[in-house]
Amino acid sequence: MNISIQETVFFALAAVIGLFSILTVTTKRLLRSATYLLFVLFATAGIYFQLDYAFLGAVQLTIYAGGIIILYVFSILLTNQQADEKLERLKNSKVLAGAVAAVAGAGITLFLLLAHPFGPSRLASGEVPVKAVGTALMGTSKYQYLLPFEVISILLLACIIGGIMIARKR
Amino acid sequence: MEGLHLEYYLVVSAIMFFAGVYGFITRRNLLAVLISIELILNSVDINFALFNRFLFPGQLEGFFFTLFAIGVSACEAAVAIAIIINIYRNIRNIQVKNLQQLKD
Amino acid sequence: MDYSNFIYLKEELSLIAVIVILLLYDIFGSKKSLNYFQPVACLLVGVHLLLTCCPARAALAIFGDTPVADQVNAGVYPLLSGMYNLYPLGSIVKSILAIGTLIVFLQARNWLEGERTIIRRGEFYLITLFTLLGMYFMIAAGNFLLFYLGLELASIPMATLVAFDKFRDRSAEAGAKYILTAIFASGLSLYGISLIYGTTGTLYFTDIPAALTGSALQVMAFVFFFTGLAFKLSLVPFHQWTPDVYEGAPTSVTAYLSVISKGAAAFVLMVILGKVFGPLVEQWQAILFWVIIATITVANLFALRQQNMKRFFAYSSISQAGYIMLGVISGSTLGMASLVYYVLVYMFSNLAAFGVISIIEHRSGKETIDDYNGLYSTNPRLSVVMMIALFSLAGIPPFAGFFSKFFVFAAAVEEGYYWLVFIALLNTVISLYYYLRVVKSMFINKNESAIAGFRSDGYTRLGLVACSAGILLLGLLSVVYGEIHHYSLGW
Amino acid sequence: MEYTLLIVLLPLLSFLFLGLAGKGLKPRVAGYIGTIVLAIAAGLSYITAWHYFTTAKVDGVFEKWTPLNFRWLNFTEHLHIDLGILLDPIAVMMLVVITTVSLMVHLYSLGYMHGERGFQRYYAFLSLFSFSMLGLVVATNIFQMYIFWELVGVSSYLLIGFYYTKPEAVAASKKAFIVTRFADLGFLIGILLLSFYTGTFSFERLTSGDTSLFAGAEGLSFMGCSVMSWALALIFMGGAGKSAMFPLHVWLPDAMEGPTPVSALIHAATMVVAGVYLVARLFPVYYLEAPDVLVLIAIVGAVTSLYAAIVACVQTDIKRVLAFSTISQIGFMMVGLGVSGLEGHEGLGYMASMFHLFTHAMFKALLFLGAGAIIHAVHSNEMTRMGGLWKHLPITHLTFLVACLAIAGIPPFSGFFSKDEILAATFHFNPVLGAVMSFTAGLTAFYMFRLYYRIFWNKATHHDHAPHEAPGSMTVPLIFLAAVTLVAGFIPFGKFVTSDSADYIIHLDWVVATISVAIAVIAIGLATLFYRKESSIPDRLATTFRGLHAAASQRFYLDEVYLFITKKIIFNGISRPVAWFDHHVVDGTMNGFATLSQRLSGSIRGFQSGQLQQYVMVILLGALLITVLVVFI
Amino acid sequence: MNFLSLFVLVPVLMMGGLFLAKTLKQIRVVAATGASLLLALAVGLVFAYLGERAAGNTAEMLFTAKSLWYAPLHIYYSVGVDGISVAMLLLSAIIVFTGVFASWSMGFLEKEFFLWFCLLSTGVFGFFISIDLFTMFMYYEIALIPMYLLIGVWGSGRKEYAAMKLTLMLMAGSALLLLGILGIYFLSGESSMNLLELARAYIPAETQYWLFPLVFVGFGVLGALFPFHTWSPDGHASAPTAVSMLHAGVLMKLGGYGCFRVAIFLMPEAANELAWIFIILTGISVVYGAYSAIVQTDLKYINAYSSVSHCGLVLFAILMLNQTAMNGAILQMLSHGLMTALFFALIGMIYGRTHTRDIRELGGLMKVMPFLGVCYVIAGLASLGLPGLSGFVAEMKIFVGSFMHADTFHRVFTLVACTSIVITAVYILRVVGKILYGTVADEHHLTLSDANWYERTSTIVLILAIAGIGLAPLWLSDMIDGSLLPIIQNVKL
Repeated sequence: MNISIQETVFFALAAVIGLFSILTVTTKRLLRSATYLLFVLFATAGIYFQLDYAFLGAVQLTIYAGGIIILYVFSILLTNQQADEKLERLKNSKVLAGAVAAVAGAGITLFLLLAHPFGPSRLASGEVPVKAVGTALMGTSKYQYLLPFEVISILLLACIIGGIMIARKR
Repeated sequence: MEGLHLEYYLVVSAIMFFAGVYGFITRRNLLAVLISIELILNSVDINFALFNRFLFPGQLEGFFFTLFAIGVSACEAAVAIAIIINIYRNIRNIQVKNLQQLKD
Repeated sequence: MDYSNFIYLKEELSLIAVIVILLLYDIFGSKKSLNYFQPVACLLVGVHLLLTCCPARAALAIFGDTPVADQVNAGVYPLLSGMYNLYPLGSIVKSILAIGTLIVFLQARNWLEGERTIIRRGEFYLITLFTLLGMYFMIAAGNFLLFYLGLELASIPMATLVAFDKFRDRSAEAGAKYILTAIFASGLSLYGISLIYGTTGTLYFTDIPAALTGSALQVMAFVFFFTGLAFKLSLVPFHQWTPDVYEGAPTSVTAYLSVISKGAAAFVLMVILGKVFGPLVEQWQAILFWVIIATITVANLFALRQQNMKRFFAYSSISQAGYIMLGVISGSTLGMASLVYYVLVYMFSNLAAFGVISIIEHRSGKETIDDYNGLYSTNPRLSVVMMIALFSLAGIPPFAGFFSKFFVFAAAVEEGYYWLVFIALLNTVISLYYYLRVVKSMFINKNESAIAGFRSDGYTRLGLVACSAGILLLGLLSVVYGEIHHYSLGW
Repeated sequence: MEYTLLIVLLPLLSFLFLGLAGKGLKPRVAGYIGTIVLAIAAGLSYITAWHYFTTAKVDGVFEKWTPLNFRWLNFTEHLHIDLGILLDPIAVMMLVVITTVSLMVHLYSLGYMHGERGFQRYYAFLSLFSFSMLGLVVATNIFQMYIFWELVGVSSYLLIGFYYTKPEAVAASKKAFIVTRFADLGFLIGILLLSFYTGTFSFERLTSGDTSLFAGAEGLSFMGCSVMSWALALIFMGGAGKSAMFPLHVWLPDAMEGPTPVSALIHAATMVVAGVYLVARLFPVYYLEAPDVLVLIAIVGAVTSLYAAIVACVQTDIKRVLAFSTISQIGFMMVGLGVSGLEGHEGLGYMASMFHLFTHAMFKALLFLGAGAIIHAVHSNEMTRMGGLWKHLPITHLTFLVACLAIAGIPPFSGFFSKDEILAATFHFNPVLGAVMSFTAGLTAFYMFRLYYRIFWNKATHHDHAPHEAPGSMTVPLIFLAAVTLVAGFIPFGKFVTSDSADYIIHLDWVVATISVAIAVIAIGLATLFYRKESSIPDRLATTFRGLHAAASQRFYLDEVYLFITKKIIFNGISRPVAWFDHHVVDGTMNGFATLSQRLSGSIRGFQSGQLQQYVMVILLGALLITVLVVFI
Repeated sequence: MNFLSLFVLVPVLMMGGLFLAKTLKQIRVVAATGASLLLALAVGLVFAYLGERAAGNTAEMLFTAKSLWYAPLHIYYSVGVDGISVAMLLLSAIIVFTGVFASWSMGFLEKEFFLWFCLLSTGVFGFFISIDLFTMFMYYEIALIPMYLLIGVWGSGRKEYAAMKLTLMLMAGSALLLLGILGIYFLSGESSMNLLELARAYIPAETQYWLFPLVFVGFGVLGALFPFHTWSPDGHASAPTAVSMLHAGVLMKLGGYGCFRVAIFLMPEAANELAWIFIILTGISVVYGAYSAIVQTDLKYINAYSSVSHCGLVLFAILMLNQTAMNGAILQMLSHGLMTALFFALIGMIYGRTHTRDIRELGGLMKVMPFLGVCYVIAGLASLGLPGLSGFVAEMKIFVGSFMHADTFHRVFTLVACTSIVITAVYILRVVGKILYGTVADEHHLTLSDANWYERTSTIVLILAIAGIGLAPLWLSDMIDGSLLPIIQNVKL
């Protein structure tokens, strides 16, 4: 049994993701839930790093961990007078139904995923150069993403306008 | 990374996905529901990156999809939180059970 | 870097221009000048429409006799290396959606000029146009990424529209329900897309079919992906958000949601099913078969006992989606033409109905079917508009709905779906029952305290007249269908 | 001979004119118009008769003339309804009978119906009837006959119901129509069968003796009888309905609710003999194709005539007595036809039957018109309200007596000759049947004289106003008909109307004649004994034969049977359940669908719970379910 | 512009005129003018048609015209008439004409009433001039839907229930029909919606076996085919006079005509093979309707069930698949149309005066309103098949024709159907006896007036038509016969 460093890292990340994913959705305290989510996101970033997608990992850290989680924490604090209010106890039936649905879904998905003969792994290590990322975002030929880039900027604009419209007091 | 198969990662992402699903279905607080959704989206992001890296490293399609998806999920979170906060302002409560005026 | 291709994105570009102008106007316009926001918005959308105008042949004249024009005429012309598809039917659908949006804008006045919403007036038009732009991209997408972004652009801002009356609990609740369900559905859909990517190695529409083997995982991926669009189309069992959201949302938004959003999704679904999932045709036809039956039947059963008009129309629109799917399932040229035509007709009919509901809701605050009792005695014209809309929805000649129904049925029958059409036809009888219920309350039921008569404003009337004209003429003037059919692609 | 068309057409024109413009006319004028038109028609008939009987005989056989025949409606190339005029001895005879009696009735009604509401309508209907009846007798084909048959039925319906405010009259008219309609159903089916196998409606072709026509039906049988027997029996059923044969006679006594002249015209002299005429018309077909049906006809005729005679003995309404007498006499005619052969002397029954038809029309019309005069005088139909009228109504009395003697078969009155021939033919055919008929003849004499005595003699009833003789318009027809009755017996009928259209020399069968006269005289004697003066014998007899008497006065409960069939079986037994079925089962099923949908709709209501998370779960499960179904199935 | 298209155009123009009309008088003028114009057109068409035929034109359809409408599905707007459609058009025109007069004084919402009425007429006329399956179907549905409002708004009694039931059942029928039409279009391999072209095409027999029932039942629902007739009694009973007239008089004929023109004409093999099933059903209709009518107490119900019986006879005869019976069926359509219209008109007039249709509350009306009484008797006599009136001709053709069928089965059912004439007599005379004769049931009725001029107009026109057919049926029957030939030839294969 020869476990490489990569494997150790992976299993550590997998354990963190698995554990905290479940804790995120089961903990009774909302703020903890957000914190656990943060751990999951960190671990996800870790996976990206492990896959040599450092740029992706960085984005994950900044946008998710840095941006979204803060947003969550603020809104949790904003909406709860007692910041750490316990979540209401659930009816067992509800939990059971959710669990069954989730487990069934996971079961089916995993069954199909694992049964599927994915082609041979063509894993090649090597960092994705940021320049290539930049070029791809500004290009119009195949596998270049200028148009989506523009579209997501419009999407962001729209969401900003919409979000402000809803969130502002008037 | 020879010892690590694609499937390992896929299992992780699937667990994350369905943990999110479970959370979505069972959580009582809208924000908690939203947090669960982040898990779902995140697991999808992992999937894209994985497939790209393991199976189709030639092009960066999955990579970019992940990139854009992260942006989109930020948008979604922002708008959803805005709406939730609006609800909070209206009824001082963001429990899911309060969203049952409309039914039948 | 060759950006010349962008010139052909005329629909999107002109719409963006409209958005930008309106945005600037909204930001910098004086308070007084903002009173003209609606006319300006309508005008701009109108100009946009004219510029990109629907009769594809005329539009093609813009291209002159360039190679692009020829290729577009011949079918699909991929731009930006396949990221974006230019094809005449897509342009037609975009124009149809723009027409619908214009009508929604015309009808929105009553509601928007109200005290509480007037300050957010600009946002309504802007966000609506954003979502419209999202649909444009969905329609034109040649790549799942662009498609996904278009889908999100069409649905996330939509949530803010649903929650537009943000101080009204129901609107807020509807908004929350909408966005959460939408995100969940898009999450599922995204998971599906990821698996498609994982099993085919590409996100470009043109490349996928070759790699589709029909393996179990691909089927699951397809189903998950399908869920996202089915959610937008509100097909059973992905429909449950629909009545709640339709009821809660402001009526104009409901109208927009039920028609434009749905129409775009239906068309895109057909395009993707045909273009991308062609090799899985047996699977998706089997899926659609049962989904259609479930959709039409369940929606009709629910619609039977609705009291609230908007909720009622929500169920009605669910079942209409089922009929639209008949065009999809056929997967033929006829089916696609019929689908687009159906969407067009359905748009006019539903917008007419919602226009009436909207104005009545605004003037009297009443929105249950019983409130409509005796409407004809006080507001004959509105009642008549409502009636022809209902008849059109029910598929009664000489209104356009008859023709559109006939064509989708024909499309399905052509492919041998006799039982499916049979069940759908039986369901039309049920649907006729509930449509007639409304007609009955307006024309037959007596009411001492009927909604008082009123005159609606010019814009609303213009909107209603346009809808009525559409309902009356679309069927009789075969040129519309002919044109659509001419550009319809079959697989 | 085209002018014969006028005979038929004139009454029609008169009907249309009176029907449309009658309201504007003075009643008297309307009456005159009707009468004059009929007079012209009668005149034309006499001319026709004279013309026909003098010129139509070729080689000792009367030819059939068809002065007019045009196609009215096509069925197939070969099968079509024609309208036309067929003249042969019986048709011509009928023309004469009908126009004569009708003219008399028209004339008579001028007085009898004077001052009645709807006088114009009355004449219009009379004209309609005359038209229909004339059209019937000159029919060239069986379908034309059916057409006019129906029209006759309707005219009868209208005339019986003339006093439409009287519930009895309305009920009677309805009953008459429906019973005959039921019989006509048989007639129609008979026609369908007959035409199906022969491919023609034409009388000329059917009666030409050409058996190849019936080849199609050869060997086909149903329930032991040949198809042709069925067809002809069904056609006879139609005739039996119209001619009030047992058991389809029930409508006729009730039909007396109509005005008395109408009874004279329709329910005594003309329409009711249409059945006899029908059988006579098709006689060769019956004789050649279905002799068994002829036996049936004879038996039905005998039963009817016996039955009616018995019932007539106990009726107290004078018109009812006459009605049953009519039924009985038509029975005689039927028997005559049933026992007849086709050729030469075999055809005695046929000839006699036609002869009896002729004479009976005259004296029965006379009886009815006389009865009308009596009713006119005492304003009642009941014998109990009469008695001793001979001195008040001398002319009526005498003419009535003549008619009674005629019907009783006393020579030299006309009835004697005709009835005697029938009896002779019957005895020749079957002595038992002959005996029955002779007994019936005796009964006839008995009840007729019972009637006669109770009206004119017996105990006089007190009247507020002394009854007085009817006006001239009424007495002239009486006298005329009495005169005809007196002399008609001496008409050499065999020269004109026979089964084979050849001459038939009448030989009086002295044995039969003597017996029948003797029976008649005895019967009259008994009647004289019982009823000449007030006597207790009838009452004692009635108590002795209580059961029989009661049954007879209730007409052997046949009306009750009919009531049972219509009310209990058809109305309550079929129609109500059918209506119930329609309402609860058929309609209920349709409503059930609606209820079911509503229920279903209600039961799935909870599904739309308003819970966001449930919606999402459904989405997820939906997607999973679809996946599982598609992937694993 | 084709001459025939005027039949559709005139009602449409009438609708325009009505839309502009302001006063009641103008509305009436428009309605009456339009209806008269239609009647004149129809009469003109009869002469034109006979003239063409006399001139030796042997085309299957005359006055044809077609223009492409929906190319992808080969849908043409194509019109043309043969003797049968001419007859039906004449019938429709008469009924529309009389219907206008029968609804002369609706009392409220006249404009709307006539608008719907005209829409209904458009559908009816359009149906009869069409020889394209699609347009035929379209007109068929156009004719159905106005019924809902006409009954719902202007009706009486359980009008809402009745209107809904009627509409839904008929629409369910038309749903089957639509499927059948699409099946015919796609499976004939002809790529045509044109009836004549489809008739020449060969639809595979096994396909016919399931298409035929769809189409036949689809149209049969409107033709009151047992057990799909239950919309008819309630519908007729609740409808206003003119609507009952038009519905029973013309609309139900659409069913018969459709069965005949589409089901039998296009699918002869299935017609031959499957006729027996429907013969049983229609045979039941005939007798069942008649028996049901006996116990009804509402005048309109009686006539509605009578219509079930008579219309059953129409379908029955059509299924006999021989010329005589089919000819009878067409004549029966005409005859039933006219006399039912007359009945409903009269019932409407009686109801308008006495405010009851319950025969137990009526009596002696002959004395009070002799004109209506006489007309009612005539209608009744026509209904029970009195010679000289139209019913007789039709029924005799049917019975003789049906009886000529070679199969014993058919003949036996013919006899069963024949019995209906007796039952008909029973219920007709029952009604006549109860309501017209006898003493006046309600002394208030004594003061009631007889028919006024417009009522007289409509009844007299109808009676003239009934008597006209009854007295001189030959030309009509010949006109129909000529057009039946192609159909018969198709059926005989």
